Amino acid sequence: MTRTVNQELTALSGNEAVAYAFKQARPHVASAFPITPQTEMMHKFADFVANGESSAEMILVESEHSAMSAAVGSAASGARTITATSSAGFALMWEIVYIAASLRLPIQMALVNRALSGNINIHCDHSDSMGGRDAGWIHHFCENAQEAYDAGLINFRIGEHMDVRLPAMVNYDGFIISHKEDALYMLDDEAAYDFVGPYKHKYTLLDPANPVTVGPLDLTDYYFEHKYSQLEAYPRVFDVAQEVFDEYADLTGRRYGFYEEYKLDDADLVMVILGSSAGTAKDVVDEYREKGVKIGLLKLRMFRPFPADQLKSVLSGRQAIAVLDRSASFGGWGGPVFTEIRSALYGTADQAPLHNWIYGLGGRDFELGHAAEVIDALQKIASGGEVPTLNLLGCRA
Amino acid sequence: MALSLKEMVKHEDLLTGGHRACAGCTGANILRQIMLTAGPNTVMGGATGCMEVVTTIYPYTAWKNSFIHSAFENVAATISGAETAYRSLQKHGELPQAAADAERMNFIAFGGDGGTYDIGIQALSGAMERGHRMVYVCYDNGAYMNTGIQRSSATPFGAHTSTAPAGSVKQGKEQDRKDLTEILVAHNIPYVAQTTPFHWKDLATKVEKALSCGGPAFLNILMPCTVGWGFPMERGMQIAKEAVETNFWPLFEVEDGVYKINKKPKERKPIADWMKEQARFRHVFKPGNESMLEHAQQWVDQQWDLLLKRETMTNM
Amino acid sequence: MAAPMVEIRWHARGGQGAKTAAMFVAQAVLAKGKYGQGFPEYGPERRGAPMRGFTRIADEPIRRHCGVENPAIVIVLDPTLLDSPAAGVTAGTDGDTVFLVNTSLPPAEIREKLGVPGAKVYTVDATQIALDSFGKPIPNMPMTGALLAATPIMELGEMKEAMQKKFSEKFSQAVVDGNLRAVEKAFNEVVSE
Amino acid sequence: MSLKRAQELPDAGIITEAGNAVDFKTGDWRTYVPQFHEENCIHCMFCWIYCPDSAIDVDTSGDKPQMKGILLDHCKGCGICATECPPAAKGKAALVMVREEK
Repeated sequence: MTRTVNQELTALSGNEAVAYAFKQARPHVASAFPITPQTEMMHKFADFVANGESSAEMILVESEHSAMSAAVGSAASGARTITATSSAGFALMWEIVYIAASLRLPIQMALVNRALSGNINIHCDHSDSMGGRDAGWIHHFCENAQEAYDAGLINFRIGEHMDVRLPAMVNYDGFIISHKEDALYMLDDEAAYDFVGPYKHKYTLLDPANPVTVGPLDLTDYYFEHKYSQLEAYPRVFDVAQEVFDEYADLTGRRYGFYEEYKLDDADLVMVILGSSAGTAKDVVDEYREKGVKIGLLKLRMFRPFPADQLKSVLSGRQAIAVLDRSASFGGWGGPVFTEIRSALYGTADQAPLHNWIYGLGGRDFELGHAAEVIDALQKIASGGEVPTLNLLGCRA
Repeated sequence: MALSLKEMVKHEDLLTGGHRACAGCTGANILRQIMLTAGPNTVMGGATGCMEVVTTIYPYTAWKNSFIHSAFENVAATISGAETAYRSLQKHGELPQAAADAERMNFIAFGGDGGTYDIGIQALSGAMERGHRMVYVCYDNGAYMNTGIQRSSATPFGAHTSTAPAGSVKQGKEQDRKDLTEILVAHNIPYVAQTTPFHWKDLATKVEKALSCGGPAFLNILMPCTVGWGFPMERGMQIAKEAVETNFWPLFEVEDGVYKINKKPKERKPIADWMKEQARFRHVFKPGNESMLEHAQQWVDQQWDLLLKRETMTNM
Repeated sequence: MAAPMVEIRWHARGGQGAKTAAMFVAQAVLAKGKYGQGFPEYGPERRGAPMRGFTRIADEPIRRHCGVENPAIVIVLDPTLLDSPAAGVTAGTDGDTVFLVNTSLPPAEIREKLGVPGAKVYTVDATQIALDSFGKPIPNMPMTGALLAATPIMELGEMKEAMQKKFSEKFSQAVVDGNLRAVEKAFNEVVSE
Repeated sequence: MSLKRAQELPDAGIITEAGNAVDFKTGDWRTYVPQFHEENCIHCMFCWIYCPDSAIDVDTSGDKPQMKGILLDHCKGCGICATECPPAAKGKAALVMVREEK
């Protein structure tokens, strides 16, 4: 059933859009520490609190480590809890990022993607998110402010679902999305909250009638079993997320999935990419389509849990596949998206050659020409030409 | 406030037996005493350390009230999150019934000197400055006992530890202790105090004052460690008593910036009396190390004089 | 058929409001049912340093997120930037690029200064207009008025309405009125030859 | 205690049975055990307040609490109770540490 909701086209930066989504979910507690380019998200959220548009209590901590720690304390106390960070801030949180997931606390975080030092760089790449990819959070990547806003709302529903109970992050590219004024549709506050729904906790520190011990010493006899039950939660994310995506599509007309297929049906050549660069690449795909090149694009939206089974079928039967990574795995064999996809496709009968391009580190612009360069290489691979498996894109080397 | 043992004994023991602390652990007793005063409407947070470990070995918990541990350096931040959640849920009318009915919910964070003086000081300082209604309790046993008696910034001068051992060239810890209590006083929070488990009445009074001061409070509680300090396991409370009698660990409190020394020994015992009971100071008494003992005494005297001056100054 | 996307590059010094203007225009065009993107180029530079902002306007949702390489319109908020090689005012431009410069000089002189023979050049003394209208030498809003003369992305009235909406929350009506006057004045006074 | 399977456990390693450590017996850690000499006891409750293991059995039903003895399930035999027993100072100890025969 399609419901009609007020949706007005408006222009906001990605940070503002996510602040709206977070506000509309009516969190009880927000904890944060400033770091570029996340900062303006919390500025906007703090404005909401200062103006009475949000009744959240803010914890303005002295570090990101404490931001995540306070979020853990808050969420374990049965409060809907949000936070946000970028880059080094995420790295400083890292220890507690694992704990939040292990304790099954559905904290919501905006991770405004920025390169990790050193040298220090404030611009976008995905090394922060990718560094924490095994910590147990849901990683939702966004192409633009619209997707960041939508994912900001959707993540509450997925993460807080009783079958899931996992923290979730909305990833959007630092500056490129976070600071760009962009057109998007938003739900009105009421419709957004109706969609997200009230927070339900599974246990809380704040019930003296039912006291709990959270985070005990867990040794060789039980730790593994607890990890088992955590591992069990991730496949369930797909079912829950699909339901939520469908409901959101009914509500807004915007349909999401674990990935987006762009001109992929008959594509021989495929570019796999995530984040804002996907939009830029689509313009180039169109240009090549006009020239008759059967190129398509797969934009990965959910990197954790990784939709391996789904990708296996959608990427089969192609002639050549390019995987673009906006982060490097130092000493590893290819970027994290590449190794993940290659591993997912291993053993499929008609697996196309997979090549990796590392691009955009430290905010290096992903230009239209870079996408063209990749498509040219794919054509070469498909016609039997030699192209290295691992490549850098847009680097003077 | 129940200040007689006759009354206190009627309170429920919220830290049960069956925890895995060492025989003679004064730390477990400190937590037990705190909970006798705090009562069941308490959210307790523990920093990684001996007391967190021994009270919550899965699938057992010695806590009858709610307890959370997440990491080593962050207990102050974690409990500040719980306290904020409480305020928010209360404001929104969404507290569980038992919490809504409670006259007061208490928020207590505890850590050893490792988790407090050292790795946890940033989160502690932040939480105190933000003004959460919470009590931070440091059980100070003067070394990282949980990981094997490594030196901390709370380790007294001269003490042998596994990372600052007494050897043929070096003679234990070469620095004096950090004065954490004073650092907390500098946060201008409503209540800061030092006590020991031997002084049960003093401890209970201070816990209640800390819980009811309406803002952040800090308690530094000396915790003689039979293993780390090297004294017989039945002697823990006596060692705590003598720490006060020698002025190594004065009992005092600072209420809204005003100092009050709760016990002024009539005759000040030499620090050597206290040190010689503990194996960690054994080498200090060897010939040739006389100057160490002298320094230890000087330091205690100097600290005590400073405390007296602070008391005078803030009561003028 | 949809009109081609318009890409605008703004040149200014930090503090002159190019970021605000670039983002404002992107927002204002929504009223016309168009899509806009507005973004500054972020760097460590602070007040006074040359900086650039970008605006994209299109009839369809804008997907690309790369920098603007070949602007259709270059707007210069500070005439001293014309002489600054670091500012790169003519970078990526071609014969079709339109220049809109805040200056008291006539277009012909600016064209010569820029070394862009044949290019369409508009000039307006936006700083003076700003001083006259609201007493501060902030040329960004007058330049958005002048922009409408250089490219018909929307009507002047529509822009004024958008401006009223955007700035009335943050600023007093007197300040907003001053800016509205400046926008109108710049729109009327901008010259191309 | 037999070890449970993953599916039988609450999520996230949460312990929902508050205070269940009481089921864990630490009494067998002892070498010495406090022997209670009731005739010397003044029921001052010092042993109770100082015990690290909540192992002093007290009857609080009456007007004045009565020391009843040692809870041997948890007593680790540290001897703090005997050390802090005030009558001991007068040579009439209510608690005396003795070697435990097991």
